[in-house]
Amino acid sequence: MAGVDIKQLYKSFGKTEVLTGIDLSIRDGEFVSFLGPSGCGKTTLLRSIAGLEEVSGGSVRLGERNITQLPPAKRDIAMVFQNYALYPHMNVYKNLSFGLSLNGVPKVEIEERVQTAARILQISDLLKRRPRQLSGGQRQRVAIGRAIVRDPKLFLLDEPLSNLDAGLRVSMRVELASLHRRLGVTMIYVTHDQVEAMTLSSRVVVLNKGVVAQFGTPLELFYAPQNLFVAGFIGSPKMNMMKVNANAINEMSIALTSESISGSISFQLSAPVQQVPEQPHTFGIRPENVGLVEEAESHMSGNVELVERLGTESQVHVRLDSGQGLTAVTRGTHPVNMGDRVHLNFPAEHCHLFSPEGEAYPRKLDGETRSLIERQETAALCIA
Amino acid sequence: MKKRLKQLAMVTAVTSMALGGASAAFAEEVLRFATWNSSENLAILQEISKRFEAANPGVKVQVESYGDGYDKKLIAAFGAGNPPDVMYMWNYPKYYKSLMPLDELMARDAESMDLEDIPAGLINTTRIEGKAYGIPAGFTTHVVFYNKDMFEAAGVAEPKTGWTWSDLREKAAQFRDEGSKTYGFAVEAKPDPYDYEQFFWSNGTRFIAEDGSSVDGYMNSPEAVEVLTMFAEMAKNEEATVLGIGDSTSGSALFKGSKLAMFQSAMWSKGGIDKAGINYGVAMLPAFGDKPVHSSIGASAMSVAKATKNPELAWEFVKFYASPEAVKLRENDLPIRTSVAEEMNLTADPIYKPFFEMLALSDRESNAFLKHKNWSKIQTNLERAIEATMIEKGNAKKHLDSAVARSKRHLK
Amino acid sequence: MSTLVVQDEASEERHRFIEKLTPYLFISPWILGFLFFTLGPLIFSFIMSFYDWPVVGERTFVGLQNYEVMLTEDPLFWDSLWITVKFGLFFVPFNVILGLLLAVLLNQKVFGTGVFRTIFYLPSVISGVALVTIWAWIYSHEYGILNFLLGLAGIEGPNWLGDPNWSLLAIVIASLWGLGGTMLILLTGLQSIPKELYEAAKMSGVPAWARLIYITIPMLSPMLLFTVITSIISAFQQLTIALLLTGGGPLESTYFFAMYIYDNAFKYFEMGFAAANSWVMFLIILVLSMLVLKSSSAWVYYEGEMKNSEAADD
Amino acid sequence: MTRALTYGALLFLSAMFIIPFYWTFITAVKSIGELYQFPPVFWPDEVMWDNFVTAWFKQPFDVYLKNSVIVVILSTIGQLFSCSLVAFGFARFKFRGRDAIFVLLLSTMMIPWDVKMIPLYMEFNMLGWINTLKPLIVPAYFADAFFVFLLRQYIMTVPIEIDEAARMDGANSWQIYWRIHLPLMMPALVLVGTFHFMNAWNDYLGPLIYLNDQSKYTLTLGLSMFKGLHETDITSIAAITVVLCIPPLILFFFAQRYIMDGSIGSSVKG
Repeated sequence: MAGVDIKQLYKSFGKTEVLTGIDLSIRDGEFVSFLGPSGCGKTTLLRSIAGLEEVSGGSVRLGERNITQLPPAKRDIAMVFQNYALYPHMNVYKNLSFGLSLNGVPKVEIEERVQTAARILQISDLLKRRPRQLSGGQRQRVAIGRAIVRDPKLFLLDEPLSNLDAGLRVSMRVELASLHRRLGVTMIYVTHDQVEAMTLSSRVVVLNKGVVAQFGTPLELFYAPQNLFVAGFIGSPKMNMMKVNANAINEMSIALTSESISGSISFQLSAPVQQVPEQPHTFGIRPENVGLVEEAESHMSGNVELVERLGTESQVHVRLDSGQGLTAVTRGTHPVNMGDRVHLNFPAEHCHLFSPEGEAYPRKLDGETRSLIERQETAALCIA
Repeated sequence: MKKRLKQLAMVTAVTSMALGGASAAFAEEVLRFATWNSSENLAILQEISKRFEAANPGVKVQVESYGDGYDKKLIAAFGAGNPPDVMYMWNYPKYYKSLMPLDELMARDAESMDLEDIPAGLINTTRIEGKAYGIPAGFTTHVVFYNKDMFEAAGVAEPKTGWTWSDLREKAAQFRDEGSKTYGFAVEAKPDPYDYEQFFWSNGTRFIAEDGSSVDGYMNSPEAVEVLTMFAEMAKNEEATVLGIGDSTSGSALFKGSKLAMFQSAMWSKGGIDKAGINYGVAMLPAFGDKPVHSSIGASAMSVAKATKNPELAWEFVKFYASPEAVKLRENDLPIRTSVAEEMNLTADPIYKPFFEMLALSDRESNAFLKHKNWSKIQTNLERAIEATMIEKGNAKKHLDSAVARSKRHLK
Repeated sequence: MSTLVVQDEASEERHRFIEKLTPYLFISPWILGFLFFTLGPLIFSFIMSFYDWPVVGERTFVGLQNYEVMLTEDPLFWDSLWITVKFGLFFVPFNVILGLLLAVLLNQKVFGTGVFRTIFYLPSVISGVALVTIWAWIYSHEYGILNFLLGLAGIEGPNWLGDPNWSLLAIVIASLWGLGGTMLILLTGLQSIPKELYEAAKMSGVPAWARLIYITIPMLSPMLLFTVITSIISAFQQLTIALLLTGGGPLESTYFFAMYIYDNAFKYFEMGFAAANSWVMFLIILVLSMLVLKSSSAWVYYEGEMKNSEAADD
Repeated sequence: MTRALTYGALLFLSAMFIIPFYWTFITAVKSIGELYQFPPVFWPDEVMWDNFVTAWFKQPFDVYLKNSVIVVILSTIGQLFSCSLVAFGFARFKFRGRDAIFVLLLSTMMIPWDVKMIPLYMEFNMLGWINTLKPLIVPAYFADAFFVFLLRQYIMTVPIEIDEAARMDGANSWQIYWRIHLPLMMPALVLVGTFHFMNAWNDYLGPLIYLNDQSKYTLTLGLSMFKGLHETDITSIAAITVVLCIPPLILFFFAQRYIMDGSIGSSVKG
């Protein structure tokens, strides 16, 4: 087992730069997800770690070893492919044992390792079957089993659940998590599904256009996104954003004003800020934090365009007077209706503020949230 | 793979040793002899070669039969400088530069060979620019085979010596029966021009001027037009079926199937007709009115490659093929030696006699392909004209004129 | 397994060198074969094409004359080229489409498909000479079985091989008879299409023709590309059937370009001229195939294509 | 309904494809008399089985058979091995000049044989290979473009992840070829083997040009010997043709089952 250290990793295909200077340090035993939209470079990054792509620059270390130039097989890494890539002409046993036999592992040991892996994955009764005789979920297990038998230092999983139906996906998610706990090996998991990333990982790498947008625990990403991209990408429904003017009140708070905000919002910082530039800033607030209030208490008003009732909560889509759209989440039984005029309040403690460059100002979190994030952080460290 | 190649070489060697190559391995001299003959004819050649081997100990004759692929094989062999020592030959204009002129040797051995016994007309078929490049081993002239049973059944008088094309047409018309698809005669839409020229000769014209300078006025002369028109009319009036367009069935197949009362061909058809058990007679070619009739002579001649390593042996072999002993064995063509023909009583045999009678009449002309180096291309245009005339059943003049026009650029 | 020694620089170097060399090692059989058995003859024939090169006798350098005569003087060049193009326009689509239909038909789990497959492959097993003899009998104007059968239906059949209007079609049909090979190639391709695709489509009510167009053809496209290109090549090299069946006639209506080359080489013994012909043919097929190949990126779908930047992420 | 239609179509087409074979067969067993009957007889009164024996012994066909078998087997092995290697090289590697070389490879399919004939003959002559079976066997070990193209297309339908998985499993390129792709392309290989078998078995031009001595002749050459310049021995041609068809047909009947064996060729996802 070992951690992964990536330094200044570059990868380009011809003139297209896919990875531009990735720095990452993944701790031993951690479960890390690479999350991002299509084309962000997450699969390329994974394949670069696997050795399936030759990198254009930078280095990858696994534990003590610099593996940047090693062929895939020598890296001590196993990978589970999105389409499983099982060998169609071999039965499950052969699929599992192929790598071992190539590496000259004695027959007895192969048998033992295959049986162990099969037991863990509950596929012992499938060993004689060919891949085409297996269901999707079973193939998935075999693919994982093929990785397990090799007892690698690092597991790479490339969207392994995307070919399964919704129900199976949830149960496999649980199994993957328990597998990770059981094996205790470092795992890197590529996905575009934030729920998978948030539930499985101790930490998540959010990638955007070939750079790391943020690397942190799931709650950190949610409550303290470091930039506009992460703020917009994490969370569903998406965070509401609008342009505001920012004026420093003192070192620890900033007043947010705009033509459409009645009064101002006092944004609380968790660390002192020297200077606030004059350009327009971006103000963000998650839909679940928008309050529906009396006109007198409100920052903005608008008309309800659509109410989506989901049971425990309702998503209210509001067209603000400024013309901008905004989403608020209320309790499920809130009587608001389409066409109603509503008045909205943005509690200062839930506001996010981003500089003109899109960087987040460190916001002051309430104690409960802060301790939760810290606890997750500690848990992630503990794994190591 | 290397090992495999070695094994392969072994297998090949063993096979060749085991299968008739054995004598080759020990013989001092191997003479390669190429022929287009196959089946029975090939068997005859092999028999003659065996006798030659017997007469010349230490010599092995390798008879190479290429059948239909004769020209392809010869071209590859000559092109790469690896020709057989002795070969069947007819296309002298194309090959003569790589063949050995034989006049001096013939002069030297004239007596022992008894050259007088071989008709000059036969040797002339091998002459280019005055030099002879081959010795005939067998020959044939052209005749008309007729089905005696059919003639009798239809009550038609059998052909007589000195008959004409109008006699033939008159007879042929009486055999036509649509129901049983029977015809009196067959005309070729795609004849071999080599053989077809006999009709031009018999009607007093030829394909190309004697000196090879022009085809205009020859190929499209009124006499030529007359020949083509006649055949076209025969087709039109159903006196004859047309071979070579649309119907793959050969004349000999039809004749053997008793669908054809008369069939113009040569020695090469005789064997098959015999086998099919047809009761047939042979007549000379009919004449065009009172003009003298003339036949093409097809000779299988033997030539020696210039590049042969053993010219003397090759010449011996050629001579052997022209010897009475060998000539007698060749039952599928006609003996080149008058003495043999007489000895075998062929000149009196009613089946063979017409062939010799045709030979006697056919020494005035020589074939067009000996007269111009581009003849094979000019010939294509002629073939086209004949075919077009037979398809349209007329318009001979137009097509022949067009053939002449198209041939201009080859005559330069 | 998990105890790997850290590699030193030198062995890394060596490894990278071997990596670079590996592909060339894999293709080396062909490269060597090309050098030994193709390149030499090719260069030789190219040189030949600038000579008056009779099989026997003197060879004289004539520069571009062979090409000049071919392109400007000899009407047969353009005629035969046009006939070949006409033939290809019929042959290529029919060969591919019928081959595909047969393959689809025989890909079903119907009783006796093995026998049927063998039957359809039968003509491909019979050697050329016999095949042509058979077709000659089928097409025979008066004695042929085709016209006999047409006669039963009250149709007076044409003189297939004797009528210049029908002869080319007759050759096309006879050539299509050998589509067993195409069928087989496509059958192999069909085998590699996942059954689930069809099952899914069936469940969502996609009709059979749509399954053919939207699943079979795209999934089969690499094999279709192959058959299109090889059909073009065989259309241009079409010789045996016409040579033995019609000899190029009647009236040169089936005088293919390959026969033109053949005649120049084996009838007229003009090897230099034939070499020039061949080079022209070579270039024509090359350009055509390149066009098809270039267009293929638009319609051929490779499951196993190398991943590159566009495909790397999703 | 559709099933009946399918069967109907298959039966009709089968008739079209089987007639020639039937015709060849009855031609082979007809007596001379019936051979030339018009209209042709569809079933001879007397089946002359003897014709097969007669034709076979008219020439040393046992020798020809031996030669044909040597050529066909050795060259098929060569073709399968070399073509699969080369195809794998083109399908699974990116290397400098790959596309250009591949185009070159394709273009070699387009060279008319007429032009190559004489130079090749000269080359084999220089090597001393004329009148041996080598010109018919050795080139097969250097990969035919047609088959390379065919196999490459086939390999390219296999997802690249399979290779990558094997690479992660520790397989080198040779092992990926030998242990993964060779078994996976088995149906296509059988196809190539079948095609090449037919080609080599029915090849006429090659043997004609390169072989001189009858003891080296192959079956097709023997077959063509029945066709002379003026006369053709139809019965013997038909008889030998029928005999010649049998080995490839048997081979094919078994091969096609293998080609159709979906358990091997099936894709990865499927």
